[in-house]
Amino acid sequence: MDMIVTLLMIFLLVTAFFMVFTKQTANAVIAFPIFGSILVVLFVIFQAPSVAMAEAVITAGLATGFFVITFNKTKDSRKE
Amino acid sequence: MITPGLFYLIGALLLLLPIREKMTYILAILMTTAALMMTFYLVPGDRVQLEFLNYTLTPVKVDRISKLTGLIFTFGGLGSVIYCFRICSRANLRLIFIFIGSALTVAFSGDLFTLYVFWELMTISSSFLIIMASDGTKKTGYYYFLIQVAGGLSALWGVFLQYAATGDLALKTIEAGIPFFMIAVAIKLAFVGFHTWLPLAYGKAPFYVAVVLSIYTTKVGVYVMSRLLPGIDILAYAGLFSALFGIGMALLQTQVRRFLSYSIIIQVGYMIIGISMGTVAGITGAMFHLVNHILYKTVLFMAVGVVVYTTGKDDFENLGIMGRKLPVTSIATLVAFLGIAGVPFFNGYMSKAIIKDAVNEPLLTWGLNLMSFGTCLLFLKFIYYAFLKKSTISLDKQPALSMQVGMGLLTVMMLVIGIHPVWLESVTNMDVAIHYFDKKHLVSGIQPFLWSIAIFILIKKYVVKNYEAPLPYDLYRQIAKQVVTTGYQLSNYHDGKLTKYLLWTTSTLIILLALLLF
Amino acid sequence: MQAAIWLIILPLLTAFFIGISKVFYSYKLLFPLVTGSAILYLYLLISVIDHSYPPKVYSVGDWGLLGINIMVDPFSGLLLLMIALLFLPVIVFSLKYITFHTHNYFILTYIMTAGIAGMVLTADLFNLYVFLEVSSLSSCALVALKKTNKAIEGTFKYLVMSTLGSFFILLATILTYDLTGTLNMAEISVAFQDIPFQIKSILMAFFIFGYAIKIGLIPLHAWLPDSYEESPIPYNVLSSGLVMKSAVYALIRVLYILFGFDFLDETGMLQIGVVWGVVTFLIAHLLAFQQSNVIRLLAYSSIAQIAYITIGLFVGTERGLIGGNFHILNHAIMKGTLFFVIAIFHYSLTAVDIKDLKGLGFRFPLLSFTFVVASLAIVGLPPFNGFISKWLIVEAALDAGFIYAAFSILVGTFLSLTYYLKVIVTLYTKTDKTIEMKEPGLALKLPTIFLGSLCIVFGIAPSLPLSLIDKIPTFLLDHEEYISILLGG
Amino acid sequence: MVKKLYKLGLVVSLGMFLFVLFSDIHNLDRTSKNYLSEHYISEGVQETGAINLVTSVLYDYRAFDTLGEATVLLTAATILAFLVPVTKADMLGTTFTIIVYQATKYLIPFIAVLGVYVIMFGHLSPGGGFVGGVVMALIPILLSLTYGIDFSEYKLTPNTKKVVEDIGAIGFILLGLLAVLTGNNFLANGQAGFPLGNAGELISAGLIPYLNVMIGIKVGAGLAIIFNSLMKEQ
Amino acid sequence: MELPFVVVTILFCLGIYTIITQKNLIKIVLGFTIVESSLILIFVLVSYQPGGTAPILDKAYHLVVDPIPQALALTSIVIGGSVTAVMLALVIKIQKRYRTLNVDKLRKLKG
Repeated sequence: MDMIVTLLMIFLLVTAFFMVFTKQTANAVIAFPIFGSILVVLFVIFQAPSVAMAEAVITAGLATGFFVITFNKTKDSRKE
Repeated sequence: MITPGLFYLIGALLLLLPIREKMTYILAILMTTAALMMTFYLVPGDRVQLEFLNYTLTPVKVDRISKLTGLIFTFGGLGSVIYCFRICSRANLRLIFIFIGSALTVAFSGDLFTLYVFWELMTISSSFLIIMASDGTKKTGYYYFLIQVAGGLSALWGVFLQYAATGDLALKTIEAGIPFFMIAVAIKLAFVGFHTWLPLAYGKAPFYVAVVLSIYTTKVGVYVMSRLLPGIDILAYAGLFSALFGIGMALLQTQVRRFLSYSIIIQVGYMIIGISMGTVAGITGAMFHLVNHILYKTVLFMAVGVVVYTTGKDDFENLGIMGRKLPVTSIATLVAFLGIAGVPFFNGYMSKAIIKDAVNEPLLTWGLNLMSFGTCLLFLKFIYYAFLKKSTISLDKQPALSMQVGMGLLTVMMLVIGIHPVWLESVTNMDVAIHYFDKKHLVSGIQPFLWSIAIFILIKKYVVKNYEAPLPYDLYRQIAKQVVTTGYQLSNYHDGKLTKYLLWTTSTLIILLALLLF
Repeated sequence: MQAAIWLIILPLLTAFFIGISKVFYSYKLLFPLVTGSAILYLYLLISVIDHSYPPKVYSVGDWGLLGINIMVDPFSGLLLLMIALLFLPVIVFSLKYITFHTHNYFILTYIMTAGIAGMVLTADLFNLYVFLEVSSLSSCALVALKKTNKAIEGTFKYLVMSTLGSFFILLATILTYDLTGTLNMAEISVAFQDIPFQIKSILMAFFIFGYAIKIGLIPLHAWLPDSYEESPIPYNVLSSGLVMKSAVYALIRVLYILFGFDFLDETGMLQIGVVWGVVTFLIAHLLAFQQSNVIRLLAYSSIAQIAYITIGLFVGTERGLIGGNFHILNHAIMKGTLFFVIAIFHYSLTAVDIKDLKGLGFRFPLLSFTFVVASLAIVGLPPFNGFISKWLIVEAALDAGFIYAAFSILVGTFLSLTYYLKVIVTLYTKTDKTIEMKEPGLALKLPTIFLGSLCIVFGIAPSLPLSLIDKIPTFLLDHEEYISILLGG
Repeated sequence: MVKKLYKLGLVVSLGMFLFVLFSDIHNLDRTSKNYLSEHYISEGVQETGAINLVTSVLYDYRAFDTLGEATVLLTAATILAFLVPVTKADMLGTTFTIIVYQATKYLIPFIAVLGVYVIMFGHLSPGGGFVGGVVMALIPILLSLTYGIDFSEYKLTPNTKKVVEDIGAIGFILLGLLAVLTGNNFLANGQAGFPLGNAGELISAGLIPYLNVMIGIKVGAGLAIIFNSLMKEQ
Repeated sequence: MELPFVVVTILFCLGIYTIITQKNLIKIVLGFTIVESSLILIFVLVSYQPGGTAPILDKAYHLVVDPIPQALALTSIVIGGSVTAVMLALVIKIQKRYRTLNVDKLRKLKG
């Protein structure tokens, strides 16, 4: 049981650091749902199903949608 | 038993009503005379207690000195209101009424809280009088308001220290926070280091404002000094130095109202010396000098006001009109000149004699003589320009009757005090055990006058020459510039960068955590 | 004591009904709905303030200590009094003043008021965080109402800073729950007795940091002038009058009830708070002098006045609390009048810079007189209410031994006079250009004159509000009294 | 470069403080103080009738928080509604193959069923008002993504969404006020005599399912407004 | 039980670091979501007791996880979600008006 938790935690950290320190924001926006879904899995392991569902739907689901829309709408100032 | 100041304040409120022009004159005169009668019937010793903010305040406390000041304030108020209520606009009249009302309430206040509140109210109304006058006086009004509030705040700090030390707010000689009260009084008295606002304010403000202000601003400072800081010896020497400084500066002035404001500083020097003797005689002498000074200084300001009103400018050359065209004003100016010069049988002599009598150190007596010699010299210059020098200034318009009536009132009172000084003592039953007209006083009164006439004839061309006034190096403007530049640098840090703001926030968080943990 | 819960529900219901009326009847229904609920709200506020003296507890959902409790005590009574004084004038004012997005403006104002009422009444830590979030998000929305470039930028900065603050408050709330197992303030402070010193001081630091951002003490104040500059001015009245004050209220509630006065003394937080306040208002006054835009000037002056309040409240003696609370009330009234007058000038001739105000003194004599009265009051000159509360704060600071704080408050009074006088002088300089202006209607003038007259009334007769304020320290300084009522309730 | 190091230093020291705090809390000897959660666990089902304790806390013990939180969502929806100009602007504007259009057409009823299930069974299984509402919001979002905003706007006009959202919020408060009518405090469920039914069945736990439905409607409409206005943002 | 709290601290500090240092607006909002997720992770860690079961009492249980922080976590997720939505809408508006995503170019409000 602990093995999975440590693995997921490390994976979580790796995704977070990748999201923050990549050059293009495209990679960051793509890495965001991965970050969200790892969190969902973690919450399920920690016996919090309703929090996991809410997290899955709102943060991993809708927030990613918002990020994608923002990223799409701010095309023409992405080079600098 | 209400303070006469209340009459003036109610008068100010009544003036808010939209009544016709005629009614305002009647109302003004009614209010002022009622206040005069009220002070006349005040019995020393009665007081009014009031609960406010869990302190017991005594807004009204009458004793001999405050009755004397109250009398002269109301009498001066009557004269000045009659002098200027036809000239000034209704808003200014309201402000004048608030100003005089709060000055009177300060005179009769029994505790430090009311004293401070109405001291600030005086500052507010007087500075708005200056600000609202015209576009030219905006900067002076701004400068005047700031310096006066600075004085008020140091008085407030003194009040706090006094309350912390003694636990009650009653008005008695101060134990704690003496330096702060000194600064406050010095600013109000236009002491030598803090005098920059006096010539500026009286020079630029319209003439009727200068008349009203000259009666009350510095005199309230003298009254408060006599109440709170009597008997501090070194102040006597400081007063002497400030008077001599006043003489020097007055000589250099070209504008008559600045000349008169510097002469106020000289006369205030007399009162400071009187008060800081600490003896009863000294204080009564100073108070009497206050009364006389109000009388002749206001008459001089009124005379200059008439000159400005009739010829539009108040340079020394314009004074020439007084001799030929304005009979009433010239008589009043002559009486006032003889009063200020301390010539016997005129009102100045009486109070100067008391002060000379009260002073015991040799240096101070020598100083007093020098001061009266200086004032006589200065005012000889004034009289020379007014009467002896021929001038070709024409008369634009006749002075209003009300101006002359106000001046006449005060001149009559001067003559009465000059001829019969004992009458003044009996009114406020403050008996001073000196008989005025014995040989010693007569000689000490007349001697500086004669000397000044002789010297004046000798060095006429130095005194009469028009020096251009030296560029006043103003310490306060330098300090203000420093403060503004620091403010400017600070505001440059806010250049809108969000990352900079967030950096500030996180550093405060870390500092806060560190402070709390270690 | 049903009225207490209605104070929070009524504004929410009105906001939602306005939302619906926007779609169907659009303009016909707005006016009666808004004014009707504002008057009803005023009536409710008065009835709750009346019996706020023996503090009452109202548990939401009849759950006693298991659920959320609402408590009305003199301190929240004071805040409710301020809501009562400011809310109706603002509504009456903005009915005439707001011409763009009127429906959204009223929806958001009502939600913000509900948030503030919720923060003031609740006795539950997480509920305090939720209502804090409600009021700051809706005030962010109100800042962005004009959708100009500056408004958008101001909103973004405001939202970033206030969310950062909220994160730290949320972090502290979670850890308090983890330590004590409950969220009811009374039980938490009982359980806090045996928590080690180090943990409690870190939690206190997070709480103080979170609320300090919302209050705007110096290094954390940068968002405040930006968010005031382009927002609708009646909102500024509510924001500087209520939003900042509810943050101060929440900070004092958390510090004095949860951590208790002696813990504050022990960690030396009182000294830090006073020093922080002194630094804040000195710098804020210096910055305010530099401003050319009147609204930014008033924003910086708000920061300085809130610093006076923090000094009053952090001095820790009973008189200090009374002075601080009285200054909370006074500042809301004075700043409200100033913003109303500027709003009228802005409404008539879009004048916002100081030099645009030239010559208005003669065109609007009564309004400029109110402006002068309010600015002299806020500077702290005697005949007005600002002086009384400053007197109490300085005296309390002196008694408690903070000599430097008391002296610097007087220096601050002098500095604040410099820039307020600058505005007054420009107001009364004559200018030749004719000012074309729309004469402001009664709906605009009445609230201004009402608040202006309050400045004078509270100055001359301070015993009116002080009778309510004197009862506050008993429930703050020794929090046992507050806890016994909350637990007993 | 110095600035970056300074910022790093700040964050690292913040991390140190947090770590000290967490380790202190961790090895603080935990005398089992949280009687509140013991009470919820032991009597929760009897008092509120809901199996899912999180929903019972959310919709009964601390229903006031949910009201506050629903207002936050409504404020966010209002902000986004008025930030968006009136002009229409379709986002992707890409035309998909026929498979996508047909798939969405057939998918929508299943999403609707899932959403209703999650809302209605809120007090029995994990999920509830919020999660079900978001699932319901997926339908208009899916439509505007595939068929474009004008079609989804045509189907569900912004005004109806606004009205539905407000009705949801008002419904929540009115349900709370039901208890006040019977003389109890606001949002009282068990105490106000609402039939709790026996736990585990669909129609049980008094007010909670209806509160769930109201929140579901509100969150669904709110997030639909948010998503569409973000797409129309210009 | 030490690792999760360490991870939470790292995530929290990483989020704060991104908010402070990043120039790109979207990255800043990303930082906010990271901080918010770490807070929710703390909620769940506080509620978790080793060996406890989920707070759905449909079957026999001997130790149940603490339901209150989970309820609060749910509320915080929704609040965090709506605040992120508002921030992103503002980011789009800023990009349209200022033609840039760089935070340092937002300099209209000064002094």
